[in-house]
Amino acid sequence: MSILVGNDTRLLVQGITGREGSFHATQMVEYGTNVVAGVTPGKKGETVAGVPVFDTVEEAVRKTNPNTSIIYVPARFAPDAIYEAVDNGIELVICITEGVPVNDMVPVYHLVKQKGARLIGPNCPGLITPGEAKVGIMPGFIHEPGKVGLVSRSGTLTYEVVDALTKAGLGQSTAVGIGGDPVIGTSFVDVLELFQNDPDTEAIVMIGVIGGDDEETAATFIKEHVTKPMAGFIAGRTAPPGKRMGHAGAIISGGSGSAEEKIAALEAAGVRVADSPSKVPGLLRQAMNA
Amino acid sequence: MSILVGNDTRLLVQGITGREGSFHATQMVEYGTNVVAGVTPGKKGETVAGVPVFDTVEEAVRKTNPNTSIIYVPARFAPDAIYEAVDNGIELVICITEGVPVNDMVPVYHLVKQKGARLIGPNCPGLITPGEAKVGIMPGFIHEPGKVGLVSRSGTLTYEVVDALTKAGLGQSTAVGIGGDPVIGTSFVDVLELFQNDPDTEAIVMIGVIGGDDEETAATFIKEHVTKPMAGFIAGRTAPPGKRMGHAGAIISGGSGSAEEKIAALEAAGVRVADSPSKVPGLLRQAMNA
Amino acid sequence: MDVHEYQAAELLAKHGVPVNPGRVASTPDEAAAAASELGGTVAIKAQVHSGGRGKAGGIKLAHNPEEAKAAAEAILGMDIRGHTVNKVLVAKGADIVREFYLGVVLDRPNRKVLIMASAEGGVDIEEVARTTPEKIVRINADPALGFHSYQAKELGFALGLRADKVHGFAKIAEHLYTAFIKEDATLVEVNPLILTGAGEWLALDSKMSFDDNALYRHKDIEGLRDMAEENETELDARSSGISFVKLDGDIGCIVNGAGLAMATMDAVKLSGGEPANFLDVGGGASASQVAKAFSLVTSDPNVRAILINIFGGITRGDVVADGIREALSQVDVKVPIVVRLSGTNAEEGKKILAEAGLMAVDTMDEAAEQVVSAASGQAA
Amino acid sequence: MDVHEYQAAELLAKHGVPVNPGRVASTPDEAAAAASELGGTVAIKAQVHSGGRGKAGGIKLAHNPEEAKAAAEAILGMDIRGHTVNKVLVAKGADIVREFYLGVVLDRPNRKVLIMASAEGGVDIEEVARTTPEKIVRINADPALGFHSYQAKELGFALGLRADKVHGFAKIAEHLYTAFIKEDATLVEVNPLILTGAGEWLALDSKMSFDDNALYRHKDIEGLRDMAEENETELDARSSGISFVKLDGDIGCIVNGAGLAMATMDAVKLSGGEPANFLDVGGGASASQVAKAFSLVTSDPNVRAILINIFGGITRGDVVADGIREALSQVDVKVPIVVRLSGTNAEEGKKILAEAGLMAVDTMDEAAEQVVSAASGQAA
Repeated sequence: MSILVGNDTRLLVQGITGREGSFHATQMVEYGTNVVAGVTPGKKGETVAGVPVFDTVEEAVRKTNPNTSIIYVPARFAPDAIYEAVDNGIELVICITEGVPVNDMVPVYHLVKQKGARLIGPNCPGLITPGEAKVGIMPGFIHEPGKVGLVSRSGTLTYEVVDALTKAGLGQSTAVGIGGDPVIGTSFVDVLELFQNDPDTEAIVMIGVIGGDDEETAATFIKEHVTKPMAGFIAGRTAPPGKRMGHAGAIISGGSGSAEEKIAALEAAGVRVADSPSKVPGLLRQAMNA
Repeated sequence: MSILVGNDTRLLVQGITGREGSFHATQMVEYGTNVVAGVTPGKKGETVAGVPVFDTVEEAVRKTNPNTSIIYVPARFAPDAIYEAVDNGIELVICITEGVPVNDMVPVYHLVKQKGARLIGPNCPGLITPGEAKVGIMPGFIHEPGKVGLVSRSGTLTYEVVDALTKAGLGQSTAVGIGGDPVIGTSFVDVLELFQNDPDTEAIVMIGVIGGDDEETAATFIKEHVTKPMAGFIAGRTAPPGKRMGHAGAIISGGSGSAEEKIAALEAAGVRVADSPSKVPGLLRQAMNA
Repeated sequence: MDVHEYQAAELLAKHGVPVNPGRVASTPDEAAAAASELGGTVAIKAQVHSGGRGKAGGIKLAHNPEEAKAAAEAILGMDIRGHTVNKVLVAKGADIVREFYLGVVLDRPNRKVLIMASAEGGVDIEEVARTTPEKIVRINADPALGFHSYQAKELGFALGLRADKVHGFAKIAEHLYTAFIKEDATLVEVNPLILTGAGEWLALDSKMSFDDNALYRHKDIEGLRDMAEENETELDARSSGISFVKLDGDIGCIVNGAGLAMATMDAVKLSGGEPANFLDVGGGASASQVAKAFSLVTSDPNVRAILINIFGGITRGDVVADGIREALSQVDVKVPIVVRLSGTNAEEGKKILAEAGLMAVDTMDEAAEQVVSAASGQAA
Repeated sequence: MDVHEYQAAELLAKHGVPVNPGRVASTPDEAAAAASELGGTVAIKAQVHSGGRGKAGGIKLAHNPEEAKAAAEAILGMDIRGHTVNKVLVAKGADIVREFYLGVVLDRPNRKVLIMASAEGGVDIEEVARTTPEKIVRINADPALGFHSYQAKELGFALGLRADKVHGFAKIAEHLYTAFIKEDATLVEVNPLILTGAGEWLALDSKMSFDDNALYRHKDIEGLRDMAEENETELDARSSGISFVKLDGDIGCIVNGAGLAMATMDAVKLSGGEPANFLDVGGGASASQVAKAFSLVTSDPNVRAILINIFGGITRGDVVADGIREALSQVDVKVPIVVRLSGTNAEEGKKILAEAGLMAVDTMDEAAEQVVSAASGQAA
């Protein structure tokens, strides 16, 4: 077991013939992910890495029955692609695309909820259940199957921590990059709840960045609902207030959303917060042995 | 028992200080309906027929806990009033207002469903459970408590049939006017299902008019799900095609929606269809004794 | 409310739909001038609020200004299903390679807006719907979020369009949907939507109808109303809040409520008569309203008797009776009147009517029989 | 993207918000002319992308053109929180009876648009939010259907407005919401929104910020960008797809990924150094991208050492190493460079770097320590 993706995943790739889409579709197929179809309007009949391409999600769903979709289309088409996926009954949609206007995501977020589907992202690296399914853009080889669930708002920082975990002998059940935008489909709390309920996840790592208050909300949830050992890291302690640090979400404004506040909240909830990504595995082991 | 309204109804009147609203609020109070509050922005502190008036539905709900709302505001404000009611948790909303633009009603209809609420109307006379609650504009005195459920797309025609039923000694469990517009919140099928499941309703009368295919849809439902004896009437056998007969819904176009088709469909479903409103009670008695 | 083809085309062009260039002409000379301005072959098309123009000879091709003038001469003044042609559209001839149908309507059963398309364009779409419904592709717009781009593309692919044609088609479908919503239309239709020899999309014939209830927020569309196409009496009635539809019989009907008014017409027919009109006085039924109703009904020379059918609900019977009495003092009614009064304060109402020399009956069936007798010259 | 007060006011006026009349002036003489044109008392307001203008002396009243000139002289050229004042808004004096706050923002926790209002207007709203949050009324717009009229009225009643003032207030709230959505704003704020002695609503100070990701569909707003307010280096970086923020330290950072870039800055600090910048080269990290990053970092004279931290994911380590090597042949870098390379093809990358005379280390902590040492003059 694991969460969200695994051997049962039947993946659809939206935007599969684009530069990003075709590259990552190939990578995912090579990793062993069960990629059943791709969609690019007008490219029906082509194949990418052996995967058949369709004009519409409707046809792809009818012919190949995917349960998960990953989106690599340009930002201005991404909301439409998400609507297309969930309107056609896809239960789990991962939107890799970055640069999607925030106001576009507001109705998308609520429609996805209303349909009973789940969206991860946008502007995220995707997620991976090592050894079963890679649904994203992360380098697969740094991951090892194991018992640590990882959830992160950052991309490369996640790889950094995963790499450290793997090197420390701590494999992962599932690693989820939820994305750094102000409006994302799946929050820390959503993933923490899944890990808490997943029998194959024994410990949890959470990686946050400055801006917003998702980490604080997560801390409240952890205090009340998470019993598994946890370690974490928050990036951006040295970031100056009011400036956007790459992520649209990573702005500290009005004294809220600072790394200090997030770290304090998480520590108060029993999470061991490292001052460097390299120290996460050690703190997690401490928590697991405590 | 009965359906939708009765002794448990706690009624809010939206637009209570208007000419229509105040007149009908008074009528409803006199009938014995439990009218708990009214709303007209800016008229807080006033009373109508002893009913306290509030500025917003939010405040009226907080202070008087209504479960049903009836709307008498002008057409251009009616959709907003429906949103205000359902957003504030009202479960049953009756919109009397006529002349609401159809395209406005499309999102309203779906939001109401989504919220798990029920809308009756717009452009309807409302509904009544004789002896318990009158929630509408019908003349109360023509009704008698009894066992006949009545559902109708027309206003005065309903009174005509109710009057005939009462004079024939057939009292009513509940009489529901669903309204004649192209997009209405509650259809024949919805009400028929409620009557079929209502232990206090022993027979059902359905009154249709030309236009649309709600009667045909109802006939299909009746065939499959309604076991109680039924009689009906369809107005507009002499109406020429393509002309709007008062009701926005009453246009026959492209050969569909004619009275003949509706009558044939209902008769095929076992409904005894009268050629005059006055003959409905006789046919209903036949059906009840069959 | 309906508008003419050329008006619909102008509105759709504003929303980004590529429409065929054309000029409106009210005289044969104007048509000739338009044909010469546009150059080449043109189509001369009757502008009337009616279908079946082609079959009725209301559309003709002309290869030069002289032919255009002749065609316009033939079409102007023509009667098409009861509509007189006062204007023609002179439209540039198009190089038609394929014809499609594209329309936006309300999908009543689903309470959603429906976008429909068919590769069988240029013909009667209702005929296609009846005989080969599988040739029509239907997609519902999301009721809250609208018509998504992916749905417009889906429509194009479902028609079997080549990928390089789908984008242009989808854009037009999106524009039609936007026009439907923004203009509060009840129908937006392009038939045919064509692909030209140059591979371009072109809306060759546009149709729009509008929701009367929403015209208050579209003064510009209200301004497109062609008074020549409207029944003057019906417009006059509407301005008084009365719904009136002229029919061919001889029994004038004055009723409160649309459903009851239709039932009354049915009752007249059942009694062997023919209703002269549909008339719903609406909720109020004040004296002035009833007087107006009398004048509307009696303006029809065919009317030989009048049936007033009022079910007093909120409208009290005595008030209606007062209204009838007063109205009769204002309007000179020369034909027999049968009144049926029931419901609230019916007895009081009947007393007032009796004082005014009118007898009122209790039931609709009785009233219908009496009025039919009266119309055929027998005692009321 | 931020715009000036006067630009925000112009945009809001287009959406129907009643804004205070004003003129923009770049010189004291222009300010005097504007004051004389407007007549009476005027406010001279610094136009800078910064809060706290009032406290900094950036807003002055003037009772005649001479005073306006003097005020503009004092304000133009002023430095407000690091922003130089190049323009002033000369605004007509208003007869303030009551001051309100009205704003539209994204409510992140609820993923909805939030409309906020307070009867405590004219002051720092974040201060009100901290100290007396109950004085701010908050209503979420429906995510699909928008901000309903009833909600706007609810807001007005919740502020305790008299019924005759609610309608006007509600209209303005609806207009602000519409502006927020239609212009893809991230913030729309009027503070204060005033009631004048004549009982009229007037937006006295307007503020708007926009979503950079949505500017592609708002060329007009992109055109409002005040280049004088932008950090040239940051703009330059953005045009290459690089996120760059100038900081005060002496350790230049080049990193792939925003989160990792922040973590790298934190590591530098933890090792006793001070980062000179935040820099995310993005996903590609091609030679030209890396070269651009080098030139951005080295353009800062404070930089005494550079830390390159790349976690090879999709970006392969050998490609990045090639990029660094090529970049170094194009850009003359005079300070020590510490490279940390990990992940995909890290070993191959290190080999390439070694050939180019650069040593790469394995961990971020190690790299941070080395670069801090290098910057303080010790061996890298």
